[in-house]
Amino acid sequence: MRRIAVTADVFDAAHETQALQGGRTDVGAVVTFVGYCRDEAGTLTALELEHFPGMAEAELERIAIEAERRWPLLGLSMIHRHGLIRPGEPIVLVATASRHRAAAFAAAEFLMDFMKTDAPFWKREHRDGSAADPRSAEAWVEAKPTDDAAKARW
Amino acid sequence: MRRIAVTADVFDAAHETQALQGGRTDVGAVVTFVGYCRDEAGTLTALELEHFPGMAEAELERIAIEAERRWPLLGLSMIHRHGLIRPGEPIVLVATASRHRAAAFAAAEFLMDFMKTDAPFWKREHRDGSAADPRSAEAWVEAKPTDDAAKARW
Amino acid sequence: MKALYFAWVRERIGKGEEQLSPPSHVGTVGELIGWLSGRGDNYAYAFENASTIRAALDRTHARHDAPIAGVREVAFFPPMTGG
Amino acid sequence: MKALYFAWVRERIGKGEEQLSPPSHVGTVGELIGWLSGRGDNYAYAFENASTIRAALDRTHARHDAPIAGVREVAFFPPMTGG
Repeated sequence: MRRIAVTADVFDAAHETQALQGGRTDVGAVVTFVGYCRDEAGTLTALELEHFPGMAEAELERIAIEAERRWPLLGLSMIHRHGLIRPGEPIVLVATASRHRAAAFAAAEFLMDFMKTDAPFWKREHRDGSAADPRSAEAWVEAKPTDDAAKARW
Repeated sequence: MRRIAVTADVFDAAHETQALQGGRTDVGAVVTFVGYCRDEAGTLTALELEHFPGMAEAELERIAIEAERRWPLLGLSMIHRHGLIRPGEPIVLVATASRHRAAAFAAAEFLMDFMKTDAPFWKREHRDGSAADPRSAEAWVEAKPTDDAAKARW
Repeated sequence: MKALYFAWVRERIGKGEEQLSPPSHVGTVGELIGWLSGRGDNYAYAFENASTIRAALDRTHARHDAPIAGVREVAFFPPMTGG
Repeated sequence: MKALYFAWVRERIGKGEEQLSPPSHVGTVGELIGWLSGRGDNYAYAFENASTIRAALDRTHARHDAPIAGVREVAFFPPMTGG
């Protein structure tokens, strides 16, 4: 099972995990990662996620297929939201199912590392202090060198 | 938040994850691992988990404290079941919350690796073929060298 | 050829998409960036640090030395920050 | 001193717990295993591969060279297979 979704809606992490394992007796391990919007000590009011429709889904699928090639997965889910996301809300989910835990953990980390660097999404921060010009260029989140380093592990 | 539980009851993974993040705006990443009972291609009818009451909880807590010392965690849960567990049912859950994904992933793998080798639980397999003597010594699962290797990484 | 711009590349150029007809000597992604940069201050600003700009050809990541012959859609955007 | 046995150690010995009063020259976990092994075929069978047997003293993992003086509870069991 491979589930890829790019959506503006809040998703239900429990439902996604359940879809991977529910009723199966060959799955021994499910790893679920959920990334949430933080409020950065109260200074961030929202994240705005821009994406490249069409390519976003295609890129997630390419990353998923590469993970399936590298590890013996029994299922995986990748969900990425776009639009306005409030602190405390989920942004992204990755879930992997396998017979054993090593493959499920490795594949989940791989999916997240590549999603960060290769999937066409861009974050802009809405902060209280910049309310006068919430769409200023300074509000775009800069890519982190640590994300490239995380990808280079694989 | 540190939640440790040793229980005979089926647990709700979604509830445990929710307890770590629900309502918080400082959590950026939650990693959840759930280990399930496999039926081994239909040959296994159940796993029976024996444990050392008292020491099991104490050992899980020692492992949790060590993870909290190594990574900046905002919460963690460790649940391990004992008793009779049927294929498809969850056996163990580990969940970690942190600001960033690297710490949450590393801590979750660390908790699982040490839980496997240090927590006093022993698995016995109930198989169709050994129904005449389901309590035979041969039914005890042997410890895997790969589990010691996984622990030695840390 | 259709061009798409995202995030601050889109904001600096001032539009999200347009049709491009680059001259025939523009053969690669990098050369297309160079040609676009000469079309006005907004383009020059968007591509001022050309090496940081990412490109996709027909929705697949492409390096700056990738040929653009036969490509229907090119996209330019900053390094990605999703996840 | 209370002794607890788990999994196949318990099954081979034939009981889950008992009170032990080892002689004073038995000073370590390893010496206790040796002394128990001489108490009957069931103990000898349980401890036949002594190096694989794990021990806990008052609910904390202990090596075979750990002293048992002052310990209230000792537990013997196979390598753990939870998780």
